Amino acid sequence: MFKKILVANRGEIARRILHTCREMGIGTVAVYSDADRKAVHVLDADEAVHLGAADPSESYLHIDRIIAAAKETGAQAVHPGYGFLAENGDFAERCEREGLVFIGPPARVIRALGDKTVARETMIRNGVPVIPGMNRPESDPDTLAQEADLLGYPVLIKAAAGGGGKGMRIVQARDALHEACVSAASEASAAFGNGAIYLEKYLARPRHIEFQILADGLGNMVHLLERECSIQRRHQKIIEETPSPALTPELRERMGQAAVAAARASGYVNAGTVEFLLDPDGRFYFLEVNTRLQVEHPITEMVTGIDVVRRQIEIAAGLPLNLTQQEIRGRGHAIECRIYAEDPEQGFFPSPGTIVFMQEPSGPGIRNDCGIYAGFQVPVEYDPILSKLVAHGEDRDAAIARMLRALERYVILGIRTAIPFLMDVLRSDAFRAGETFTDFVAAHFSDWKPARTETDLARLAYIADDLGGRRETKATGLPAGEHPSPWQRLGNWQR
Amino acid sequence: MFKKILVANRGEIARRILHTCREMGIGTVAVYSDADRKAVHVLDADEAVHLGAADPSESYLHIDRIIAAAKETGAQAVHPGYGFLAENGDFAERCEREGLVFIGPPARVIRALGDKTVARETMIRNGVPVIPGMNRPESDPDTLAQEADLLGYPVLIKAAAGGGGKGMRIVQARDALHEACVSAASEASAAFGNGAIYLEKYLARPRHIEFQILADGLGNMVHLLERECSIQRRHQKIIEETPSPALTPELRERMGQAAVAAARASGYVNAGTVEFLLDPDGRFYFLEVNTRLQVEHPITEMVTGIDVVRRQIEIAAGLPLNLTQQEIRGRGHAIECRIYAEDPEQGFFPSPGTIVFMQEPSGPGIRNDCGIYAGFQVPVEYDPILSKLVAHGEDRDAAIARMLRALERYVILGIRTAIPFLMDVLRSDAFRAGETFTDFVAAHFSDWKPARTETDLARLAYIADDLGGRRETKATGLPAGEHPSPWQRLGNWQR
Amino acid sequence: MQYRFKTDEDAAVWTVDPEGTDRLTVTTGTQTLHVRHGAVSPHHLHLAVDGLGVNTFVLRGDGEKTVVIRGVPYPVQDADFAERKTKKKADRENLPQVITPPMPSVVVRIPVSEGDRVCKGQAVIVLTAMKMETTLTSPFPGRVTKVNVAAGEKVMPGRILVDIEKEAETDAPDEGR
Amino acid sequence: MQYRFKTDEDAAVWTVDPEGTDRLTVTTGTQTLHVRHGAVSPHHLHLAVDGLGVNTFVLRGDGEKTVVIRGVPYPVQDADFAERKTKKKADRENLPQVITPPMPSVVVRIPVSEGDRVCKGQAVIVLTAMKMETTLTSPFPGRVTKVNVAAGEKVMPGRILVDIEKEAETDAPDEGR
Repeated sequence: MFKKILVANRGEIARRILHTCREMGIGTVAVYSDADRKAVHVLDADEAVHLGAADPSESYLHIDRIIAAAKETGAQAVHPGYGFLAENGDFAERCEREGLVFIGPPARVIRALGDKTVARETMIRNGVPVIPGMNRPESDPDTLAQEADLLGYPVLIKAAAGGGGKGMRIVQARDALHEACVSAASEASAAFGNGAIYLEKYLARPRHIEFQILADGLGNMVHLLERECSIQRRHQKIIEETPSPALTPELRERMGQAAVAAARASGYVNAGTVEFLLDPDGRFYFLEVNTRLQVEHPITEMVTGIDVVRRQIEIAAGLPLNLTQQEIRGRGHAIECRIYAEDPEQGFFPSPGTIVFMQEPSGPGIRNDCGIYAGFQVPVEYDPILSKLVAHGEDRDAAIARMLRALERYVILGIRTAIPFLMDVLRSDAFRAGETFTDFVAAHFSDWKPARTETDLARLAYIADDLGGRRETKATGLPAGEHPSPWQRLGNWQR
Repeated sequence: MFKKILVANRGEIARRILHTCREMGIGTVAVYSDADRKAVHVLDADEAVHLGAADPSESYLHIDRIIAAAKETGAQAVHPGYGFLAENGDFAERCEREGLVFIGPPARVIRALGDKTVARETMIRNGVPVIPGMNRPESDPDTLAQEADLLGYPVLIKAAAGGGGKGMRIVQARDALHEACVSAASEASAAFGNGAIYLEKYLARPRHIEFQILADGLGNMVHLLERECSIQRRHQKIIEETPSPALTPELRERMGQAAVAAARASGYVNAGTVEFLLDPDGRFYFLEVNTRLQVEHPITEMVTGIDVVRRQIEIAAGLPLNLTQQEIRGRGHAIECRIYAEDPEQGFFPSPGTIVFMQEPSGPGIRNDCGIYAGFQVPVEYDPILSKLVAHGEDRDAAIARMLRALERYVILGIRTAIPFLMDVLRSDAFRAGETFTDFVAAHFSDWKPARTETDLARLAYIADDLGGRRETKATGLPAGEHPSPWQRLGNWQR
Repeated sequence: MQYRFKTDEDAAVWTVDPEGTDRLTVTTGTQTLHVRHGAVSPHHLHLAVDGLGVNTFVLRGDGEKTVVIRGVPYPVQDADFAERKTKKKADRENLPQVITPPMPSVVVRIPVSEGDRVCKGQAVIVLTAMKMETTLTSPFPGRVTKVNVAAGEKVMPGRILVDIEKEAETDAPDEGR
Repeated sequence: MQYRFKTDEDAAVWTVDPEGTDRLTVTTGTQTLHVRHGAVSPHHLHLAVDGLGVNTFVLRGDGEKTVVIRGVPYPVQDADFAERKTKKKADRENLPQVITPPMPSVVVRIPVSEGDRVCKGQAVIVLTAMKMETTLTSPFPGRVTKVNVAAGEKVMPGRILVDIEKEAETDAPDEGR
């Protein structure tokens, strides 16, 4: 087993990986940028190496500096987390070349699955159902128009190098196709330095269903059941659950086999996720493989009892996967809510700033993978994920009830989060009925505002706080209003 | 289902019960004493009724006031938690008479199992193995001496109305018997108002193994596997785990059947625990039935995935137990550490006071049922339990590693806790080898002190804190030293 | 004592009678509320209103507090203060509008230079926060007299990033009057 | 600057050179340590000592701090202060010993009354804390001149619960000399 691992990431996911390393008796190295000198991953690691300026290109994306940090500290392996360099084939290759174990699949697998049209072709060859569409990029307008006619409108334009919804367009009719292709290619080119696009049949109201895969390099491969991630805003997941309310045991069996087939087809090693779209008629289509630890892996851990990060490390260290598909059984129901720094009343616009106060929920069936603390300044440079709240219950209703109670008790003052929005989603009839499709937020929650039914209580709190404030002023000689705590003044960047 | 439940308890267990009530959509009523005006259970409940002075006899043991609080608020049922009135047959009967549902077994069951000699007789009649000994109390010295000869020394003197180690004496040889009987009877008389004693064979180095029982009033009964609770100090459990490292599947099967037989013999309804002693040769003996929710129930919940409190409420509401023994499977390993306000370097002497700062551990596989918060004054009147930290892992080693990491991150300033002691126990070879007998602490940890190997780091922290303190003084005009926080001055009783 | 709270239309006037350090009686005009209150921590107040308990979490601002109750944030404003502030805000909106970020951000690009003429609606600065980009535009036709920031700089709301001198609207008639 | 820390035998003298607000160099006599330090919250300091990170939690007392590191509390005392304190403590121990609780407690019973004669070791007050009872006894033979508390009262360390006037030890020779 490794003696020391460098975690090339930040915040909640770095902390989560550090926890498992420590439990395995493995030494840990964190890396950090100027903005993260007091971030949780720096506090939790045995050693921490400063990379550079806050901008990701100067820190968490700077391959040379991360490699140097690993060599300097004697780390034997690198865990990339998700985002940043996690699906960067060059980084994986560089690690391999420098004698560092990259905790993830080999560079060639990352690359093969990173190109969407290549991945589609591989799946078709191996009998995995894909969305009807093109298997290579195309730029000729006439060819594109012919393909669209064959598929039937609506069609979806996608970028071959795509991700995050960039270069994606839904086209409803032939006369809009040309303009949309030009615009999508231009956006893809700006985002990925690669303007290649292709067409797929557009599926209306699908569900997003994915399977967690574990594979060692010795031919052992299992899936750890599905996750449904249909509740999204800005093409980004915010609520995930397992099991999916849409899967029958028979469909789960078939999709699980397809997921394993997809992973086998690409020669997959380590943990990965095979994503599908499921249409209302129960047909499913391969979407892509995420060649990394997924944000939402905790719900799988709670339902299967398996520590995915521990397995990743064991596989990377060459240990065989001592799990059979028959041993893997889901128990109960788990839901994850992503807690982002964002304002759900302002189109989910990011809300960086200083955490003035925080109260974390805890108790039976609650897990909170948390990357912040009171006093921490949430940097403006990185993804706005603050924490992931996970609730596990005996069944879906119990898990929903538990999550609602936990959200109600989760208090973060100083920045906005989507907690009130998440509560309304979980309380909605559509969610409770399991009618979770990727258009869920648009269909049920466009222009959402919270129902503010407790204004009177809020005013009473205002008054009671005033009275308490005066009492405190007398006692301490401090001015009324926000209490200055020393650690609120320690940072370099204040609101 | 009930619309409203009164929780007749305080601290962590009241909070834990309130959580499940809220998840079930049931309204909640807390009760509190003068010392608990700002206790967590008051903060967590929908309503809170003041009972009286801090002394338990004026508050949490005052049956009339608790019944009045239930009637006044319209509660339909009462959950007694553990301790206080949980095993008081009169209270259960009074609830029944006043039209309140007592969430626990019927009064007659509580009473029958509360008398140890009656319980022993019941078990013998029903084929449950008991420790060799007497089945009725005795006061005649000659009869006692004859019984002791029959059993063979060492023998154990026990109080018929016993509990908490009171009236208990180990006698190694005949010449010490008479004196010990007199003294035990006198102690039992003072403690329980009942000086009846009897003799049992004394078992050397047993393990404490107990089985969680669930029974509805309709004849359905299951056990939720075992818990091993051998690690004790002052006859009180501090570390519990499941599964027991000593049980083979075959022994588990036999003991589980005996536990269910014991519960059936007493006509048991609701959740209860059948306690056994297991000797080094694999023979087990009935000890007693705890007719209530057990402190250590969370490890059972983590390993079986079943919410014991939810089941208690459902059973009390007359719902059938829709569980079969075959469905109940343990997964992974769970350990609980009780966090008491006590000083392990001073013979575990209680350490009440104000919590100045607290950092709770969280993350994968960690549950903390916590009854305190920063700023709370731990009252001197009640049991010193502050919280229960539970770790779940794929196997025993993983659970131990996870617990150690969590204990290391669990910081409570202002009072002493046994955290450093618990860490040393978990790290010890004997514990890791599963050599957990009830004499564990005496055998391995008498006169324990922590190895203080990081004095230099502590001094550096002293210096760094001084320097920071000076920096803060300049900025705020506050004196150096302890930062006055307004809420530290809100209490009525300061150190 | 009296409180005037800002409402959507006007102000709600509440009469408050404190009793000791932990009790209040409040008359809102439509009802009378009996409140027990206690500070659990500097931001956490527990209230019991006519016997029903609730936890509230208070963030203090300038004449405004945000109170979080059961997960939902409520802005509560003192009406007198709010009036002054609204006036100030209105002033700002009527007077030369300024180029300032809506939230803490980082400057990505500044597509104009000092001396440039700009039209109304022309992009003058591109900001990013947490991987989302937003573009600030000129509120009127004018001339860039000063660029106060550089690409890569962190900027806070209120800071004026670019000074623009208003010029006669020759390109298009001003429809705002 | 210099620090003198109390040790079991004497004092450890450390020389401290602060650099800026977040760095220290410390010479302990046997080694030189390079430390980066930062306050995460008022009680939580993160240190990096020669590159190795550690979280420390500090509770400030009077001339003493308790520092918790990896779950273990370390009392750290300023030697000068400790000397003064020890002297005071020694004074107190030599002078009339007092009946005071070892920890916050509640008085259960007071088996003596004002005017009673008591022997050395005789129980004068029974206290309870968190369901554990403890008995305080008279440190010498004497007469109870005043009982300062009543049963049921909460008492703190330092408070003198019962005043006892020392009397000649007629019952037994004083073996303490």
